[in-house]
Amino acid sequence: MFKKILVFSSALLLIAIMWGCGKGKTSITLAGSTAFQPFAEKLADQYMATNNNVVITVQGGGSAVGIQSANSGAAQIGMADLVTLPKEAKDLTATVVAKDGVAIVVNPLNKVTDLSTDQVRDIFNGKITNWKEVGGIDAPITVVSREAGSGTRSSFEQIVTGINLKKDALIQDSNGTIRETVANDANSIGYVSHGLINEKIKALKIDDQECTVENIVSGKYKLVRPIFLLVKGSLEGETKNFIDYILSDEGQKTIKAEGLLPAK
Amino acid sequence: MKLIGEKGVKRILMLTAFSAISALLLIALFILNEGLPFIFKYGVKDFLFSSDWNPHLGKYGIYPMIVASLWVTFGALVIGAPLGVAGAFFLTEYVPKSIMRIIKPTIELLAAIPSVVYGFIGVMVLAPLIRNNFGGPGLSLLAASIILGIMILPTVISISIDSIMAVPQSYREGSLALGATTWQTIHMVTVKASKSGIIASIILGMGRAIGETMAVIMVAGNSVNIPHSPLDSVRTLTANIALEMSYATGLHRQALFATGVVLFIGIIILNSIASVVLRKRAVKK
Amino acid sequence: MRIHPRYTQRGAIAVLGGATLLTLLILAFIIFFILEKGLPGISLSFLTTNPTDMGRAGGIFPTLIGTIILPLLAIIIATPLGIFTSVYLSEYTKENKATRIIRFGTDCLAGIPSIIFGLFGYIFFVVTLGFGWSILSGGLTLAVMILPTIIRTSEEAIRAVPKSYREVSFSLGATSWQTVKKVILPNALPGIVTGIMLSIGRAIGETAAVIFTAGSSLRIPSSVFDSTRTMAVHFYILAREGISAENAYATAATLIIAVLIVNLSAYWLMHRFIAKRS
Amino acid sequence: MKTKFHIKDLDLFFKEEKVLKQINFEIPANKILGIIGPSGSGKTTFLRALNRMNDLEDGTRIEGNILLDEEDIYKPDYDVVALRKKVGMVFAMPVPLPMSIYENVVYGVRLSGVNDSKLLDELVEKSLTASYLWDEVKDRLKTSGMRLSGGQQQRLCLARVLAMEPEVILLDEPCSGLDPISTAKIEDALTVLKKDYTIILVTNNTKQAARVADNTAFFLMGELIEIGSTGQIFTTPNRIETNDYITGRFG
Repeated sequence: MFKKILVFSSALLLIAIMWGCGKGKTSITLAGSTAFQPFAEKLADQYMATNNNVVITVQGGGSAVGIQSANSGAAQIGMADLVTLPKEAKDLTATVVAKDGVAIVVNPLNKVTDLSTDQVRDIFNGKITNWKEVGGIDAPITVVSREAGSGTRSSFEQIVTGINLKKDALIQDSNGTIRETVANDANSIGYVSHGLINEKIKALKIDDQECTVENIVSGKYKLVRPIFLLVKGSLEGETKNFIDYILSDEGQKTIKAEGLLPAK
Repeated sequence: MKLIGEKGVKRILMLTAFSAISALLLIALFILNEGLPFIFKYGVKDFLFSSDWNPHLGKYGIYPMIVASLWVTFGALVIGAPLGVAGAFFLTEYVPKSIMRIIKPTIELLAAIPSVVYGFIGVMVLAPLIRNNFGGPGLSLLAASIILGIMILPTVISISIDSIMAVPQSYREGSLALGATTWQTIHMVTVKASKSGIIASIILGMGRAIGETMAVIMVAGNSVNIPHSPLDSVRTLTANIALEMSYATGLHRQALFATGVVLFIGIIILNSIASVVLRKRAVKK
Repeated sequence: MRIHPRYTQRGAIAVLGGATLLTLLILAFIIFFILEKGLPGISLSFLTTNPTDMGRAGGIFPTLIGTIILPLLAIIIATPLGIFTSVYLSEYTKENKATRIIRFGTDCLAGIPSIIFGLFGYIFFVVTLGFGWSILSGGLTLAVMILPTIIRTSEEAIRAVPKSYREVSFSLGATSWQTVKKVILPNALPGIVTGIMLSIGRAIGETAAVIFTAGSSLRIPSSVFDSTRTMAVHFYILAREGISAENAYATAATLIIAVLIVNLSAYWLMHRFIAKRS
Repeated sequence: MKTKFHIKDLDLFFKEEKVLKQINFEIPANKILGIIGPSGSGKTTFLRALNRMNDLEDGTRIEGNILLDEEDIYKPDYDVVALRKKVGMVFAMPVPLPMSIYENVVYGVRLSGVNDSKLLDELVEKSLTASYLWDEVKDRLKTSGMRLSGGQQQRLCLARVLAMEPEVILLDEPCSGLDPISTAKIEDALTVLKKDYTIILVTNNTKQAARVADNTAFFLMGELIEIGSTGQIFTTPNRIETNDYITGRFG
């Protein structure tokens, strides 16, 4: 019995290792930002449909992994949604391929529909703690923020300025979980990628500007963050071709259709 | 196996044991190597006992997270261990074997549900329940303890069931024959005979509770706060590592690994306490 | 004060039964929750087609492959290692400081968060050994991650085999290995299988360690050096980036149905094996 | 008469405690030696020293020699596995392994690499017949050995030893848990078997020793008090302790 299992498993292992080996195609690996990963996958599929000599693989892992793996060569292209790149990225050529609007969101049951930048700052700093102070019902405000270092949070803090997040703010580490948290708590406020707004959450007008694609493109809506692709050394070969494709009209159209904003 | 001979078998077994253990050792070294230098550079006292965690200002104090980790683990064990062990005894001693054979794999199924799924259930069901009934933000120490308590159930139940089943039937018969009720048999005979396995199940469950990240991140709220009530939002050591690792570079990243070192040492201390306490109680009995 | 045994018996049944009922209710709720949200999204085409449109549409075929192949590789590596280690520790060495330290160390490693295993795997297998994000890196990382559970449960199971069986076997002229093979392992089988099932569960449900090592490519892998995405990772990405809750839960529901089938059939096989032996 | 075992100056320690003290005697072949003595007198420990089962207990150590056919079984490169095949053992509690009756009987033989099913079949019948069990189980050899009654289980354990065709059979209080009928069957089997085997029987039941043993040894507190023919020990013991024990005054 045990001998059989042993033989069986070693055979399986062998087959697994033998099973296919490389096919002489150029291979590009992207890794990093989980926020951009699905978009990169879609772009890669489109690109491969017309360029069948290239195989593009997309991995997640977060922006830090994007920078590390572009540096170590584990990936040819790193993806990062940071506002300012850290010094680890100094040898990398950075290209902004898309932008993302950051929407400040509340529960749909909330009466409040717009806030000023100052009010947002005071709420996140803990100076305003009740919705009635900004025209809502008498209920304590639950602040939900992203984790330290996150691209969305950095851009939020950079644009609202003067943020010193209050200690008991809830922290979530992805767009999806922030959306769930806000959707399930009538008194909460948070911020997410504007592409994620749906019927479960309500985006607020900030300084009377609505978070719409038009307003973001025209520059009226200020909460915007860039998405970088990072390449070690200079852009060349298939890597350059792929990034060029993303920046082309067709690529940018896909980005816009899926809820991000074009780079230019 | 005849070809290899008894000595050869022993050597092969020793080799596998050695390689398994060195793989585990490698992990331990990896964590220490990445994290220890930071702790000494930043200062042990500041790192462990300061409450100020503000990576972009270069402040790395993890005291609130140490407190939170202890509370969350404790809470998970208080919820999960009694439920699990009681369930294991009930299923083995009172429920027909044929039914248990279906229940057990189903319980083990729960070990395979991704922790993210538990996290979403926590956010969507448990947190509103807590918020509406007890107040607070909902995402809290209590929510994390409950979710973790549930997550360790499969480990505790399954391994306990096995060790209870391994108690020879003759022990039970001996006790029952002396006029003991099933319950008296359980707490005077079966518990004692299956203790080592039950302890192992709780320790492995505790390991899972301490080590769990994704679900905790989603339901604990993650504010860097020393909790004053079970309804406060907290951040555990594991949550801290996984929460910020995806954007962390440089010193920040090292600080997260240093958090891992503290966690590792914490686990060693908790396990030592557990084994000492349990051994002492065993001797008394 | 002494309470009559009849009442303690009733009390015990009430408390133990209540605890069991509560446990089962919680478990049933979780399964129901996932199935209720996920079942409507499952169809034959969902299982057999590739995801399209970032996972918002299409199926989960590549993640089915990944979910099978990755935990399988991990189990194939970790099971013999784990069982042999526990056999060595319990049958071939005397109980001493070294075995106690090893047991203690294994217990401690069971508590290390999976993200650390993931980062270790990333630096060691993906970058240093140059395996890249691949099934191989992921399988090895998961194997190391589940090793403590397998070692510990196997050891418990082996220790629970009555000492008299060993004595009888030795007295009949068996060598240590023959005793292990013919008497100890078959009798420890149920416990060992529990450990393996829990480990398979952990490997299937793992996300952090998998994303860092096996990656999350959506293409069907053609060798162990290719990256793959498991259903758990797929759920993780769909749900956390808020792409498609519907497909996320359909994935989770598929996952638990698949695991249920695996668990039940593994136990069925095990009981058949035991029944055949005795 | 041929000597099977020769025990010379045997001391046995468990950790720091001296369990057996200066044992010296010879065990003749093809006879039944009964070993009697109160609980804790070291008789089981002595028995387990003869096939080195004590090796399995941590902290056991011996001084002196035990010679089997004039060869020291404790010399460093001695093949313990071969020793245990030559010196079979039946334990106090019947322990059938959790497998079929058939597999229980052939367990030891299979370990030696015998797999010819015809040979095994013959062996099973022969061994079970010799242990007076064949008629009771011949129709259900494939059922679990654990389903047998206690007395049947113990005879199965005896058959299991016989199947290996050892030279010596050690029995450690084999009838302690059995009814008189099963006991009688085992005793009958033993008297027949001594033609071919050297049998050493540890028993708490002095009457059993008187019934079946050719020679009887009396152990007390780790020492061999007296050894002689069964008739002599039970009628005219030389030592007062022996007399007290067999007449039931202590122990």
